[in-house]
Amino acid sequence: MHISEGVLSGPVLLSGGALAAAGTAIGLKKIDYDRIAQVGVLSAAFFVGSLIHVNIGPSSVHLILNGMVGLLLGWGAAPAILIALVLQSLLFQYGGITVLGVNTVIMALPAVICYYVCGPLIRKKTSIAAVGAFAGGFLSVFLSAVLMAAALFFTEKNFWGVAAAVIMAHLPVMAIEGVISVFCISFLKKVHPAILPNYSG
Amino acid sequence: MIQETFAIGDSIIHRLDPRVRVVFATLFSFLVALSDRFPTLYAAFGISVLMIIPARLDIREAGKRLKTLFWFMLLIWMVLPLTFEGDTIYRLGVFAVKRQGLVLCAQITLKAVSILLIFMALLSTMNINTLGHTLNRLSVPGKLVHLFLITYRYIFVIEEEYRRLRTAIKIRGFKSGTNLHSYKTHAYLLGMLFVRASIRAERVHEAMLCRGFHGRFYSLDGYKPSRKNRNFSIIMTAAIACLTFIEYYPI
Amino acid sequence: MNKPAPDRIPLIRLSGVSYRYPGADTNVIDNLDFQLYPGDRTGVMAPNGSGKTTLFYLLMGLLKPSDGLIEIFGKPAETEKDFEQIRRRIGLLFQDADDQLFSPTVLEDVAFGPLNLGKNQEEARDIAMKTLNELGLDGYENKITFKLSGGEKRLVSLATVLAMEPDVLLLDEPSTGLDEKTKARLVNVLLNLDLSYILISHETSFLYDLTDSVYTMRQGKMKRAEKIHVHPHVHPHTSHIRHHH
Amino acid sequence: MNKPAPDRIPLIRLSGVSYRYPGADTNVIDNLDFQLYPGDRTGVMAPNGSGKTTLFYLLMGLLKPSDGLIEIFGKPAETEKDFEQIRRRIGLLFQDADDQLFSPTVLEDVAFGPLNLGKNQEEARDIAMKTLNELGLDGYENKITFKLSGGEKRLVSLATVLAMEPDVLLLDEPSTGLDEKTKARLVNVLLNLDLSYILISHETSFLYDLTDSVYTMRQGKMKRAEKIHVHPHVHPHTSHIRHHH
Repeated sequence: MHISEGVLSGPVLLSGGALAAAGTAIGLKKIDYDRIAQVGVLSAAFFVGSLIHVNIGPSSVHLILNGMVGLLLGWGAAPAILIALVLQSLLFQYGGITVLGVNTVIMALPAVICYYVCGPLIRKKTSIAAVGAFAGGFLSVFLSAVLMAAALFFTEKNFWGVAAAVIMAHLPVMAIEGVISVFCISFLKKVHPAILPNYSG
Repeated sequence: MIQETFAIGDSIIHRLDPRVRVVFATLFSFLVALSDRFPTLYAAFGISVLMIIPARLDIREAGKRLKTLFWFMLLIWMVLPLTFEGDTIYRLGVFAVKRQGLVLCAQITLKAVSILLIFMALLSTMNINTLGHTLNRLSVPGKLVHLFLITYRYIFVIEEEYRRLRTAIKIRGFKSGTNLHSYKTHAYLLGMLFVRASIRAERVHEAMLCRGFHGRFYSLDGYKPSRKNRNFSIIMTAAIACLTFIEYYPI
Repeated sequence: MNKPAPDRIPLIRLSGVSYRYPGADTNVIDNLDFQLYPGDRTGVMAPNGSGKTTLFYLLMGLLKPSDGLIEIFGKPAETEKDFEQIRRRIGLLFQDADDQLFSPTVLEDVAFGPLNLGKNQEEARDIAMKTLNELGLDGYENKITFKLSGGEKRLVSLATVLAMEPDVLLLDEPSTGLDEKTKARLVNVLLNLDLSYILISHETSFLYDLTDSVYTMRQGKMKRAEKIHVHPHVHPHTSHIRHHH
Repeated sequence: MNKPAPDRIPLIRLSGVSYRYPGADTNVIDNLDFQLYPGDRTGVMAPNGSGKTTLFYLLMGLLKPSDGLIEIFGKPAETEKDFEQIRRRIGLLFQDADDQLFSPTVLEDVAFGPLNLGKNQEEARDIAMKTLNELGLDGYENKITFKLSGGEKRLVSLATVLAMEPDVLLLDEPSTGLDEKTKARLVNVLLNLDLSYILISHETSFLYDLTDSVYTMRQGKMKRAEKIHVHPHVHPHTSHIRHHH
């Protein structure tokens, strides 16, 4: 999920950039050096995962996965997402330099929120964990859509229609990400629970 | 398959110091993004189109990459002129086309295309690892650069793993559809990728330890300053100065 | 057993099939003719890089031949549609079981194929349990696939393939990395299957134990290995002097 | 060569070393005694799951023994500090080259070790170029790691290890997945090294070509394979009858 170049106003671009820099700095600080390989290789896995297309009806959407990134990497999500966006722009031309900050905030802030809100839930027993995982997938995309709408609205009041459409258009994606994240978290808890931060038992 | 199409080449741009390229691409992009006057935007558009020539980009490939932008542009051209508040310049039944909407669409299009073209010409023409080391020399933290390079390195390994798993589900008769079975299967593939990535990361970390890693990052890149870099810097500085002048001191 | 019989239709027939990877300058499969008849158990001995896995990928429609004709079950196999049907009846066992298994538990992995073939949950589960049972894997259904040993993973992979009740098996180096006990178990399972198969291996004794005829593959061509029989000897030696024949 | 000599200090000495993975109920390494003396080239033949990789991890301090004593270069090796010094002098070649080659380009990967040993950019680059040259990998320095073939990756991994100028090499299944040509090249490189090493492999001929003494490892214990010498023979046969000794 990203905003194109050329759309946003200067103040929005600059505050996005500043927020992203701060988040990335915190994230880097929280990754001590024996976690570098872990965060790096997992970021690569997220990058590949976000290329997966799933069907909805006759069309298909690609996964966003920022909720999963947050649940697995915590604050590390900020640098991980920044890096993924840079790689996307280099390899696929999704956006350039000026929107990098805003797009990082749009994706990473919800990821970190999910880590704090849903992270404790997914460590619980099955049914609560499932609710937490669904919320993680759903909420992260919802919040990203809201942030995206906000960036548009603060640029130009007349964008409110587009902003509302952004949120509406992502509703099915939210549901799918929720479902995917339920199955994915249950998979991880069964197969390799050590991958979840602060997981015990 | 993920490919760095533009990175291979031997144009004048390819041979420039990557630092110079990163700095000017960034300055140019922000200047364009923050400009609103049409003379500035036209000039910037012209400069970015001209930049493609010395970079010797494959035009067809460049066009393909602009296509991701095309659908977005089509959408705003269809929506903004109608939904904007402003002076109606044309009326078609219930639809009123507003001048301010059209102006904004034109601005967005010019900005977006210019920024993406300069990005392709100056940044996509370098290897990603070169970019990593360049950022490091431009004082981006070593930890971030190292993360960036590891991510980049393992994308290809993991994409291979993903493709083999895709093949495995395909030969067992899987067809993706809109149903729980499909979503579950995708989620499991994803989970498998994460688990394997995490376990691989442990081995990578061990391999780093075995080679004496103790938390410091080093870079090997070295570009010597040359006359070409100086000339390019002078040209780009002049271009940026002109654009700034046009934008902020209208005649 | 592998003699062409005019009244029998081969399960698989390759006529002049070639394959070249994009950008490569030689064919990895080169003008290959080959038939597999019902009941055939054919071995292929091939070094790495000889195109053996490519051969299996062509038979499963995962790669399309650059040239030549593939007929499977008596019909030309060309389009993705053709192969969708074929994949229901030919089972491919991957070289690396980790590439084949992706579900959290053994039961889910084995039931995956049957579910895709249109069985309901109940039926798929029954088939999976039955298949595990036949392979001596009772009690494995709730184990975490990822945590199994290499040998167990190989057997579970085989179960995932057999659960689809195929007519033909393609086995790509199934003995790699197995200890002697698991290998013996695998031999036992394969000998008791009532299936035609093509078995690729570089282990001579394994190949000769399990197949009726053996081909060698080199530079994209296959040759019947009628005269040469390579197999390991165990000799007692008292010294450490290297010893060659 | 591998006889204990009272006047020589072993490079590596294990005394009663055991290792048990957390949660497992048996020792994967069980009360193991082992010495490696300067000049020794020791082979270990071991099936998967026999603890061979664990053994190497213990020697590199990546795992800590549950019991017993490890002495390396004549000194007990216990703390992370001890092993930081040891890792400068023992090179481990990983089983999967993709784990070992974590830098985007070959030169950076090979120079990584020397840089961490405190060499400056210039020196590290020179060492890397020299090592690549010695392995016949001239012209590879600017290649992108992930684009290398399996065999090239293995050789570059070896270069990354040799660039640190180790006294001992630990080689974990270095021949896996290599074609005959690359394997021959690897054998040639290893034979010309003036290093002591422990080589784990399941390929008998590879092992006997490269080592002076061979151990087998089973259930966490190592046994000298002095009397048994397994190697393949090629016999001409005229029939297809299976043939066992």
